[in-house]
Amino acid sequence: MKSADFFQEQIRWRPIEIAFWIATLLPFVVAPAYLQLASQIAITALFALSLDLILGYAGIVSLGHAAYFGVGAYTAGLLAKHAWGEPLSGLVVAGALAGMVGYLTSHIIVRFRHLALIMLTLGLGLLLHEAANSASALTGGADGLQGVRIRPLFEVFKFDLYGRTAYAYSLVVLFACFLVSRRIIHSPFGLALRGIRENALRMPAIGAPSRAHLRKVYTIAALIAGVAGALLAQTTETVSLEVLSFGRSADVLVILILGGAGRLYGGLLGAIIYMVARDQFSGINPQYWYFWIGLLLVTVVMLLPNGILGGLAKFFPRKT
Amino acid sequence: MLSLVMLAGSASAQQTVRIGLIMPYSGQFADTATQMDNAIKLYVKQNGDTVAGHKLEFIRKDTGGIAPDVAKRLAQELVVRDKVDVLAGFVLTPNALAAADVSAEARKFMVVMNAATSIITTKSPYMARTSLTTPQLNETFGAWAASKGGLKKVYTMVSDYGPGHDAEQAFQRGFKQAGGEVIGAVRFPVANPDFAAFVQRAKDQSPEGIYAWVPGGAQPAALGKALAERGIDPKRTRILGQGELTEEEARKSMGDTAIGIITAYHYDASHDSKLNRDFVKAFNDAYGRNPNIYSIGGWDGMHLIYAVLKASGGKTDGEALIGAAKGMQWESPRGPVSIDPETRDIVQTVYIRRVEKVGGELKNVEFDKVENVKDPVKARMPK
Amino acid sequence: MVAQDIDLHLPQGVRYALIGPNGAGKTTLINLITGMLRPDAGRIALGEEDITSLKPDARVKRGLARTFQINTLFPHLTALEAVTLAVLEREGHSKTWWRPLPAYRGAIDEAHCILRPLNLEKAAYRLTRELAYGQQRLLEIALALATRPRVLLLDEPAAGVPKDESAELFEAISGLAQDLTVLFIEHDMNVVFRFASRIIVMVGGRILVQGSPQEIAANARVREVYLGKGRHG
Amino acid sequence: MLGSFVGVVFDGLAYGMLLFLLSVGLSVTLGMMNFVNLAHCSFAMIGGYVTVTLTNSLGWPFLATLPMAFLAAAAASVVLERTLYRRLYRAGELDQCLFTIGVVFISVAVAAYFYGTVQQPIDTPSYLRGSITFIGVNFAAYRLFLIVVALLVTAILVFSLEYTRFGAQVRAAVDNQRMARGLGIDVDRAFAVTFALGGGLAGLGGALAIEIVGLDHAFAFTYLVYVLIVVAVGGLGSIGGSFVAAAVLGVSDMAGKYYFPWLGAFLIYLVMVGILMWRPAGLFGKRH
Repeated sequence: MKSADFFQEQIRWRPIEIAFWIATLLPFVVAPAYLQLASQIAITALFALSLDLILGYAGIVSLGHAAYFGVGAYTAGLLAKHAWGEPLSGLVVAGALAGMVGYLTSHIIVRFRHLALIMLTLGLGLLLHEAANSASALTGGADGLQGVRIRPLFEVFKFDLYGRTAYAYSLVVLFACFLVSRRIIHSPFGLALRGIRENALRMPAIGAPSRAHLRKVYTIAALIAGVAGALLAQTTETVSLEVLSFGRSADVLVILILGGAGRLYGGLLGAIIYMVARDQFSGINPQYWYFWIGLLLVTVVMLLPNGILGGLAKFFPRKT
Repeated sequence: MLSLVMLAGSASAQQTVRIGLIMPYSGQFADTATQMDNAIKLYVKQNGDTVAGHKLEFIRKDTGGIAPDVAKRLAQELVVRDKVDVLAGFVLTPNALAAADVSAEARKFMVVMNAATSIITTKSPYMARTSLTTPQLNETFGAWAASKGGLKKVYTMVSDYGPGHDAEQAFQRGFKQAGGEVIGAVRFPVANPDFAAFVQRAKDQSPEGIYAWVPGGAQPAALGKALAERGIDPKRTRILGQGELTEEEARKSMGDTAIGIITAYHYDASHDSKLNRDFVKAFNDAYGRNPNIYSIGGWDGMHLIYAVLKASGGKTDGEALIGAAKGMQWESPRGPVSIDPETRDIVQTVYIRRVEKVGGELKNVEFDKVENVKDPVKARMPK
Repeated sequence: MVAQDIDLHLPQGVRYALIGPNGAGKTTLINLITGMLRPDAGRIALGEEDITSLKPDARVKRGLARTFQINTLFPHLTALEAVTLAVLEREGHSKTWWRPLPAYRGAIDEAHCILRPLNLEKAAYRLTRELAYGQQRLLEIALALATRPRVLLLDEPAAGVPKDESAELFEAISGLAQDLTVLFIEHDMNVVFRFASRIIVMVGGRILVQGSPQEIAANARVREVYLGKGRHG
Repeated sequence: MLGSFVGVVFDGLAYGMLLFLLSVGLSVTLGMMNFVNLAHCSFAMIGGYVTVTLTNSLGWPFLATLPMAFLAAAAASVVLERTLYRRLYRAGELDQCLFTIGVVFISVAVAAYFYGTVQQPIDTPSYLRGSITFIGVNFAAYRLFLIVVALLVTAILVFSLEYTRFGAQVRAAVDNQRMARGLGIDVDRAFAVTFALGGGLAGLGGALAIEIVGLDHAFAFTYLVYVLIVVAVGGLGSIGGSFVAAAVLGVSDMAGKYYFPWLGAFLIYLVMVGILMWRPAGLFGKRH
């Protein structure tokens, strides 16, 4: 096999990938009454994808990733309330601002590892959450941001009760960001990230500026997380402190590990399984649904180490 | 046992009226949902599940806590997928505000059974509230404290988030308008595992009275103990608060140190009326615990739903139901209540109570009251 | 003191062996040269340029590469991917995140060319984790070579490699470009005397003596401290 | 004003001791055994509910329930360690996280099912209520009691781990499993005991916490953040580190809320971020 073909082989779109993306169109036909849920799953999948870039591909464990999700949500919300309600431009501004906050904090983050890193991301996230609560004049505090009105997409497609526009919009943005992430993973930069994750000590010895790489991927991940936050604010016209909460950071971490970190589709699969399971369990048993979610998590770890995709890879080893 | 959820069956829409209940069944606020749901089930058990020819069917949805994005989606699903005729429940303000948009857009009758921020009912013309508003209680209480309460100088301390701010502003407004002076104010963080520092700060100002607002749950008991530990005797330095401060669990944990604390509330299980005694007895028989404000909010919410269904003569659309709700009056276990025709908010009596030991048990004894209190915030709004 | 008043000059193209008992400070010296450790005093120069204050990755960019005594490789990358990564870093392509890897045919082919002389070609597509220990030692060298060094520091390249394979390893090393300065730490004396053109002896953190293999073999102090009396493994 | 300063420092110290009792167990399991047990506060909940059940329904005196809380939580942690956790020692950190978060979900649901979602009242004995006035400052009796218990526990822990043969065995087993087995140390027993110790202390902490911060079914979630902060700031595996970190965090949190209340919520996180940036391995952390 010629050497370049090896890399070509890795980039090729596998049939299962194509099937997956076609399947994401099914809800329009098969489950029209579940489009709002599908839209929130797509948003959570995008948020998990952004975490996968830093956790799965660069080895940064974060317990405060909701900070950037929240910055994106509040930016989009405040923009729609005070300036203009056009969604796409709101998305761009929200992503840019979240990316900037990500770039600034990355200078602190990349200098630490292990428990110190995890607790710093947790600390930064909680500080931002408190800041949003005390700036209640701007953010609406615990009652949430009121008066967020989003214009229809392209002035045509209204964000209505049925969630058609919401799901289409979220899905397209998810797919676009997925393509960017896929391109990153299979680029020289992506290979460098995998190098850092595999052995951070070796990278300087081959002349790699590890910290510069980590700062860049952290900024990109913050930007995508901000876009996900903006999507939620726009499709639901609601923003509350919860978008910055420790709970949301913990949820997305659970979702990514459940799906399997470092496999690009881990976050997407994790989001689908976790949120559908939660929706069904809480529908059947509103008071104790989280017992079954706990059981699901425990079982997955026992049967499928490294998450669902990690476990499946054991059964269908990919030919290298 | 928990009534099994009836999935959208084939029964034609006319006979069945579907009521979607959105509450925080799980998470930090789970107990408020438990108490509200208990009252709803009890009301249905006592009054049957058929009203004016309509069979009632309940669909319960859990928001898991403060989650407006989830609450809005659940409301949309209830309207689009489950074809509900009524949206009800709503313990938390952010969730109520999010669902209000759905009630307005889908023109569905919505009953808020607790969330207490004033502006909620302005968010949908099809919404009525059967619980309270924070200013309704606290502005009235502030005015009472400065007049009949005989207090001139007060120090306020509240939780640093939406409801806490509303309570602080409302109490201070009422107190100042009645001639009182607020000599100091502090806001403690919402997640505040320990109050000692703040109580010490208040004690150093040695005010005549301390007004405190904390969310229900663990904090009232913790604040009460911190007050006792700092040696603040409610009989000398008057301690004032909204009813949560001395609700049942808080009184049990504080013990005798709670005696003398004065609170304002719209309902208490020990309220002296036959209607309430029967309600409390039935509630205890069914659930082994006393009802609280979440229960009375749920109970009166169900009463309103039954009444409007009867009054609207079989029609179940939003206009008909809210039309019937406006101006409705009835005798609730808490006392006389009515729905204000303009604001669709509840008008009720505010009781002033003091914690006393009655027959070996600590109770909130109602010793004064202000009747027919409307929500002052919306009353001031230009029509 | 681990290493002190070291004055070392490595002219271009010479093959140096650095020998000395365990704990003589050999690895520390390499760590000092490559910037892994900060010297308390003194100056390190590569050609005319003073690189004393440069960070390790900057020194690599200027042509100073090293291998590690204990394999520090990329377990889940294939040999080809690892060497390609080193080449791309050298060319500064690792900053681009928008072009797919196959577009960098030049770098990939160069990686292949680095693997071939170290007879790692057949292992190119296998995960590093699955390679034989000897192959992993060769991959360490391949990674260092990928940075196109002017000076190559090999920290016990044949450590843990069975006797027959280590000769093959050193064949590959001696086959390296002639203008490349190489310094390797080694304990096996007949390998040292066969491959090194000059030898440096370090004891107790100091350089005892340096010279041609013949001079070192004849040197009484070296024999007394190191070769003669208790021979160290 | 001096009086209130002493009062604030005292309250802070007491609150710190509470955090210490809740987190020292996690510092032991996370630090010495490198096992990410996010379900640590579930054991604290077990201790809390045991005390509530014994005092409220069976009428036990409060003090008598404390050892029971310790033993129940210790037993539960041994059972969990012997059956499930043991299989995860070689699993990745992320899998350990996911598994233990799953355990937290289950424990919260079980607590809600059996004890409901209501705040558990606890009536501590009268001699622990109220306060004692000394040099013009009143010291809450319960908080004095907390500090005493914490000091006692620290002494016992440090003594048993540092100065007894069994303690040495546990530390050896935890430090290098293979070597310890080579020396004939029963490593499984050492791990089980370490886990029991960690879980038991959490149980004791949970029981003592009810009086100050209350207990409900979601306790395992709400206090996980504070416990992680203390462990990270104190330094992994260091009992002394947890003690000092808990004291520092407790006092700075209390003083912050007293002297600049508007900064209240931020302070504990600012202190944590500050210390971690200055010493990433924590105040007494061994491993960097």
